[in-house]
Amino acid sequence: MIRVENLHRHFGGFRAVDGASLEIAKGSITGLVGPNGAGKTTLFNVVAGALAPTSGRVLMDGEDISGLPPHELFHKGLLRTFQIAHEFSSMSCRENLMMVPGSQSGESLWNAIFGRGRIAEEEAMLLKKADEVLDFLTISHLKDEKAGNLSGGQKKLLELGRTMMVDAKIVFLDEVGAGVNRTLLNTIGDAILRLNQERGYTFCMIEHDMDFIGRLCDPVIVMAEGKVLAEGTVDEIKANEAVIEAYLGTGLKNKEMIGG
Amino acid sequence: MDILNAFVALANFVIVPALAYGSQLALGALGVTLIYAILRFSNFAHGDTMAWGTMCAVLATWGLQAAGIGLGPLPTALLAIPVGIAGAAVLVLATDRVVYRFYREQKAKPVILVIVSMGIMFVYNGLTRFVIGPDDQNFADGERFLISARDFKALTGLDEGLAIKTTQALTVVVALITVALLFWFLNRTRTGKSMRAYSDNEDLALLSGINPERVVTVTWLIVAALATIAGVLYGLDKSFKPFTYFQLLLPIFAAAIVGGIGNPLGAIAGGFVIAFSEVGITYAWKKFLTYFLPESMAPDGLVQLLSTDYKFAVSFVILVIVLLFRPTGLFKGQTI
Amino acid sequence: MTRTIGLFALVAALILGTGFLQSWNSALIILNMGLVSAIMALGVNLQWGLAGLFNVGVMGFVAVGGLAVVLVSMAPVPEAWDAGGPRVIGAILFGIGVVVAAVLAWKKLGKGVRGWAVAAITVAGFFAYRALLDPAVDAIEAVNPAATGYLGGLGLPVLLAWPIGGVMAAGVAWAIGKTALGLRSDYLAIATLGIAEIIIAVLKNEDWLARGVKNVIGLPRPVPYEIDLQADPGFVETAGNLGLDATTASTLAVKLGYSLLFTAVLVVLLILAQLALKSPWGRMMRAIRDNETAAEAMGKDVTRRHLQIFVLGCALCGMAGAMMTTLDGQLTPGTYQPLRYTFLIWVMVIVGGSGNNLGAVLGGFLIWFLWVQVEPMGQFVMNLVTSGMADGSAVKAHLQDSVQHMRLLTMGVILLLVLRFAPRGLLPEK
Amino acid sequence: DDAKIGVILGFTGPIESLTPSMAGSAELALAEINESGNFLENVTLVPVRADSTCIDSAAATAAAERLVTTDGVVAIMGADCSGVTGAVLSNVALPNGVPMISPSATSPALSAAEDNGLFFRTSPSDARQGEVLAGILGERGISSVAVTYTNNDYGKGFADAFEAAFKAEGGEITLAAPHEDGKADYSAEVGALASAGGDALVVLGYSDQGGKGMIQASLDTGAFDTFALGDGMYSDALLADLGNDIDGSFGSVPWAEGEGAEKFKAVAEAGGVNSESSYTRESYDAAALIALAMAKGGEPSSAAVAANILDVANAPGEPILPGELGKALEILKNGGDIDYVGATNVELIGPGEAAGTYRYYEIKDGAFETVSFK
Amino acid sequence: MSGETYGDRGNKDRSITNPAGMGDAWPVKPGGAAHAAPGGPFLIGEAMTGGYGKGADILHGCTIAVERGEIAVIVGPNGAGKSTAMKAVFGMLDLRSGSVRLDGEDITALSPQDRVRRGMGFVPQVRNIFPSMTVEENLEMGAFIRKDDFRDTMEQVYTLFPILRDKRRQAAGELSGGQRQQVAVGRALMTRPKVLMLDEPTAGVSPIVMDELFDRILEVARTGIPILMVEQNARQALEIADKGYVLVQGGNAFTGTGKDLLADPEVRRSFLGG
Ligand SMILES: Nc1ncnc2c1ncn2[C@@H]1O[C@H](COP(=O)(O)OP(=O)(O)OP(=O)(O)O)[C@@H](O)[C@H]1O
Ligand SMILES: Nc1ncnc2c1ncn2[C@@H]1O[C@H](COP(=O)(O)OP(=O)(O)OP(=O)(O)O)[C@@H](O)[C@H]1O
Ligand SMILES: [Mg+2]
Ligand SMILES: [Mg+2]
Repeated sequence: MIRVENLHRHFGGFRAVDGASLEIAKGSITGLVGPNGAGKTTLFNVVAGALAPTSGRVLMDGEDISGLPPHELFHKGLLRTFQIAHEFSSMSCRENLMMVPGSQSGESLWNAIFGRGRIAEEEAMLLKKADEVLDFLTISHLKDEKAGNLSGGQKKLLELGRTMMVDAKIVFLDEVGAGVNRTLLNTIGDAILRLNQERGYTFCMIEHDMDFIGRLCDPVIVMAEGKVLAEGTVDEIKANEAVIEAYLGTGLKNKEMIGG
Repeated sequence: MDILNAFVALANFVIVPALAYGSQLALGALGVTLIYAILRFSNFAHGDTMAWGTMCAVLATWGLQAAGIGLGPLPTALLAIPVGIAGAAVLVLATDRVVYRFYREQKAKPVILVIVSMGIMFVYNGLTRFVIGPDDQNFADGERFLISARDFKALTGLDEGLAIKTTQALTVVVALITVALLFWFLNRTRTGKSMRAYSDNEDLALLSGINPERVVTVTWLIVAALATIAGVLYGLDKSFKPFTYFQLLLPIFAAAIVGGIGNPLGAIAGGFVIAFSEVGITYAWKKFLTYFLPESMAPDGLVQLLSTDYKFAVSFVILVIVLLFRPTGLFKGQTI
Repeated sequence: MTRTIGLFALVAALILGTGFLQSWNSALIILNMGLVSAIMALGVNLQWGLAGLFNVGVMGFVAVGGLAVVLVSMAPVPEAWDAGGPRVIGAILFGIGVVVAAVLAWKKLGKGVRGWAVAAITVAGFFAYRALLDPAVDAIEAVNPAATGYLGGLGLPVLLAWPIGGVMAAGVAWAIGKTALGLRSDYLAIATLGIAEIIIAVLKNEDWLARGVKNVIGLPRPVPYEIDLQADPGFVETAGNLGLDATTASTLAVKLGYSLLFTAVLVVLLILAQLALKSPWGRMMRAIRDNETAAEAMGKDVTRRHLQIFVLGCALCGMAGAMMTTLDGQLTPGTYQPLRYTFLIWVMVIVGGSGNNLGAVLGGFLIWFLWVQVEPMGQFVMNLVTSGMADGSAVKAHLQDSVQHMRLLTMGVILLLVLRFAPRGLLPEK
Repeated sequence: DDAKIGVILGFTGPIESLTPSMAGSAELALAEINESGNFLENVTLVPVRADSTCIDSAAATAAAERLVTTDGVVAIMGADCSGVTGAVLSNVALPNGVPMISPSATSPALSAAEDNGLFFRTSPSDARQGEVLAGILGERGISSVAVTYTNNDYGKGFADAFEAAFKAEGGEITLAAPHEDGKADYSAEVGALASAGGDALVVLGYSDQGGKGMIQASLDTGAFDTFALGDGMYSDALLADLGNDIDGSFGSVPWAEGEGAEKFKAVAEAGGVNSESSYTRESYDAAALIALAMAKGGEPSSAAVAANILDVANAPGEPILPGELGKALEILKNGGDIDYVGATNVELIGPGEAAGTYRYYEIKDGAFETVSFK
Repeated sequence: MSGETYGDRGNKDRSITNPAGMGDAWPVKPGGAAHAAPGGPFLIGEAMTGGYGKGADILHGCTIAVERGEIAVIVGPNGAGKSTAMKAVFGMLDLRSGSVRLDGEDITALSPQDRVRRGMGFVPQVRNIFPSMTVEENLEMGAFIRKDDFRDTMEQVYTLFPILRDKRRQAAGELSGGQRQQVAVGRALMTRPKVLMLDEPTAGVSPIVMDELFDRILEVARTGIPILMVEQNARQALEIADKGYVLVQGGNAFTGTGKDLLADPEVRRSFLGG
């Protein structure tokens, strides 16, 4: 589905992504883990068009998409969420969802003023869909709430909901779990699994919570210092010496101190 | 000899004036940049703050002159600067108490402060004129020239003269000292560092025991000092007239931004960029080339890239070009 | 809603009050410029309230609209055209060609050479352009400089100048937007500030275009002249029947004519703006304003949309500029000052309530009313203050002398008060 | 009864420093009339000030509209800058039939403006002065000059006229560069002018504005030491500030050949107005003319002013100087004829503008010294 | 919401405004004084009610406390008001009712600066470093209120977090997420606090750094400094906690020892993810 070939992205002299190559299979939920500063988010940004690659290529279904702006990638079915939630804070949750579909005829200024009839039809359909999605995410009671007033986890749900408004092919999730309550995270995990199974979405997700990764992802790719360090199933990764040393660690050293 | 003449002419008409003008802009831009970095908005009232501070200094200068106190060859106004600074400080601190603090406490977004500063600009505008009137005021005294064009010619025997005014030299020297002091203050002193901390992260500054109101007060004091120094030096070099100070605002903003707004070094660099582009691009090279080239190749026309009508336009075009290539200004990166 | 109606009623009352207390002519003149200001504020509000674009170059676009009036409605000057018209047109076309060539070179050529290539093209092109243009300009400006000295206009009806003013401003905005909206850290504000100055510099110094600082006066009107009305027996009779003398009736009639025209334009624009705001297009624009990065990731072409709304807003300013110049009856480039034509419009938008079209319109009326009326207000306050003082005291004399400066001061104080008590503006966005 | 006279000048804005003295002079004249006791029976002239802003046509129009329709002024002394003057004329004065006399709008274009006989000015159109100044240069044998003018209709129109006249005499203009008033720095202009060269710098600007800045910068850099000055540059403040540095410079200024100017100076000083500020003389004359025309017409009405201005301003009749307004009123009362000379040797020609006699002066030992009258 | 009242319109124009580093705390107005209130835990925020600015209340009578030498952990769903409660204890929020007591004194009316002077240290959840200042300057800022020589404290911090010594001249904003958290904790330690408050110190850090941080926190706690901590990695956190609070919608839902909470099936299901 997505193929990243020898990708580089440098900031000044610093090589945030330093020759990473990886592949995301269609229909998979691929995990992307690695130490802080490994270049995961940067890699996402390059693939999703927010940053231009310094060198290297990104292919989507065999087509070179490197350097395309995000809005064009969206129309190709590539969606992403953000490490820090990017809601449209002064708009209601419903509006947050309804604005998502591209090529709405009402987005042309001409139609907006002179084509009110057709727009009304489209809007009715969008509204229905948005309400369905809100239901699915268990936040339908918040549909008229301004998105800026949601709690952190709810914002993340909303982000996920946006990907459901259109038929995405592949969704990139950047740390949906960080700072999210574990119970809520389980709900999000369920949603991801359902999207994957029922709608055939492909996912690629960055995450530090190995339990969460373990529940959802296969395969898992480990990055370190801008390169791919290892790749495999969760269990393979957990057993990989290099990964343990760079990323997983061996647990608390001061265990004996617990309890005073 | 001719080559010397050529360069003296260039120095006289481009380099020296642009250096002085650049320093004046730089001093103004320093104030704008400081407010931008620490209080987070572009202060449209800065030109009028300069006018107010200068006005206080002018009044004090007259008093000193009347009392017969002077500095010999240096302008008496230098002695009056502290009075001007005090006057400006009182004004800006009072404004802060009455106006800005309210918005700070309400967590108003910076853009509201921008519009508020426009309101303040109107008020200062009226206040200054109310006290001293709208007229041109002359308060310069002391030795006008370090070296005049005539003396220079006599001294060197060249055809071209080079004039350096006391105020020009003073402006450049003061600007450099001021920026060095400011740099030292911000990077080395505890208060300076607390100001940078506040600019970096307001809430964390609070958590470190830094009193934000104190930071704000110190900022306004420095801004009042910078505005007054800039205003007095400008007024000595040219003349004091409230309306001109308002007009100065535009090139000052341009200087602050082209240098990288929020960065004191940028303010200095920006001032010189704007000044040199205004003076340099529209310079008619005829005289220079006539000296420089053999007689047969002497130019007929003025060899002027653009007429001086467009000098201000040129500086803005340069600004946009700089920003196209260096999106955060010449000195990018950290503010302050 | 009641707040909206209440505040508009207040403005209406202020204007009517002017009519009763001062004169109906004054009231109408405030109304007319209020209408024009409202359109400018509407344009700025589109950009700022809807898209978060900080355009500080309103003055430039207003001036371009004013230029359109001259170019459209003044009679052509045949001698000037003979002297150098075609050559000027040719030079301008050549200039545009040079810019296009430079842009193309930048886009097409490789990294190493393109900087030099563009520099070479622009420098050579610039000198060639000047060589083409200058003689023609000299020739044109030499044609009776005191009265003409310019090419004149097309001699078309002046009403045509309004839409054309909008289109011209839009064209300029497009060129600026293409450059400035591409700046990475978003330096639109300073770029527009500068471009506005450049536009004014061109208007002031290119005499062949619109007489520069020598001004073009006596622009045609879309309404009759007062003296013609005064000379028209039918009109005088009608006025008499209404109990008015011919002079007053004619001045009122003319101003009413403008009011009707301006109101028609404002109403149409306001309806269009409201329709657009309350559509998926408006929703998309608000989303872009709230969070560009996310909107971009949701498939919205942020740069293009920014350009679109920037051009639209500027077009409104241009149209308003054309209307204003028509109302003034003259184009005076020297009078364009940022304080009046940029900052004051901003004050209108913020005080009215950014993001709310009705708010911007309200702000336009209210601030314009204040801008005109703070002068008598300041005088009134000063008289009040000084009334207790002894005649001939130095303080009193000084205060009386300063009365004119109370105007700006009063304006500033009112602005600060409004922002203090209605910080999101009088009619905030919902 | 009060008869109100509008005084509409740019009290705020770019020429805010000139306008207080201008208004003061005009009000002096009105006060003189009122005090004389010879004016129309029971009529007191009351000045009403309004702000033209100099630059904002719309605001100026609104202010003028208020003067005319609310305050009911019968005539307007103003406006000042040519732009707003044109706007006030066509939008307010003309429709309402209110005459206006501008003391300072000198743009030649205003001569051609539609005015229905309502617009007058006490300052001559710059077209005339251009010729005068060119003539002076010719007299002095200066054949190559650089020109700088304030970038407005006054400066530009003046420069155009001067250039045409000077070239016609065979002179060479190396460069004509405008300067903007109230701007921060003039090094660029001076640099360009110096490079262009010339025996003198012709400065057509304002003495307390860019004009002074240009001279100052030229002196400082040694670019020029002789200046030919237009009327806007004539002021004591210039002498006070630049002292002996501009000795040998010279210029022209609209002036009465007789004691008019001296008289005005005395009157102004007694009244506490700075007589040397630009356009104070013209302002005084403008206000005086309005009052005298009213007296001549016998009623405080717009029509009376409009109809009689040319009559009182021009010969035949008894010449009237500043300070002699009472005398003039008396003559008029007795059915006599007057020829108002005033501070600027008023002579209204053509469509009602000053013909302008000019004083050719030279600066010697830090003082203006008359060379001749033109 | 309060932030909306004075909101800009999504403007990002850097030539006009500078949003970087803007705070969103609503600190207690300076000027209040502390008074004695003996007894009770070392630090307690009791029955706190309040919200941001003029906005609705976020906290509804919430109580959190920590004793000398203990680690107290606060867990709860997103938006429950955990961070808000921490800020309230630190005086960065105007309380409508309730009180905060430290070491036998009622400090409710004190400004945050004064609380720092009384020995409270706080590491916020987000924006907890000075990004453009170097690591060393960050630490110096931590010692801003100290008049004595703080070099040995800095030495201790460097010993605790050795990586910071290597990066001392680097701007803190250039560090990776985990390193930033270490700077943040180090800065708080520089005040030599009598009590340390940490808001989600491990969010977004890799497992290895998380373990490292927990280790350090244990070490600090065992030097006698009480620690009040918010955590979403609740199971690990509760394991090392002496006391646990579950906050829901601004109020206390469950309170107990760390072990109690871990053992409570209701708590596990609703808040710890089963
Ligand atoms: N705009 C930038 N300028 C300079 N350096 C950057 C920039 N963005 C990222 N970096 C650096 O690139 C490196 C990789 O950053 P990135 O955000 O991709 O890490 P990450 O793997 O997502 O880490 P984390 O797990 O903490 O989110 C970091 O060291 C960071 O400091
Ligand atoms: N600066 C602020 N201004 C106004 N409201 C705020 C502010 N910060 C947070 N809130 C609101 O307060 C409520 C509680 O937020 P808080 O940050 O305390 O939650 P939390 O329990 O820390 O959640 P999380 O686990 O996501 O960090 C939320 O509804 C949030 O929207
Ligand atoms: Mg990341
Ligand atoms: Mg939190």
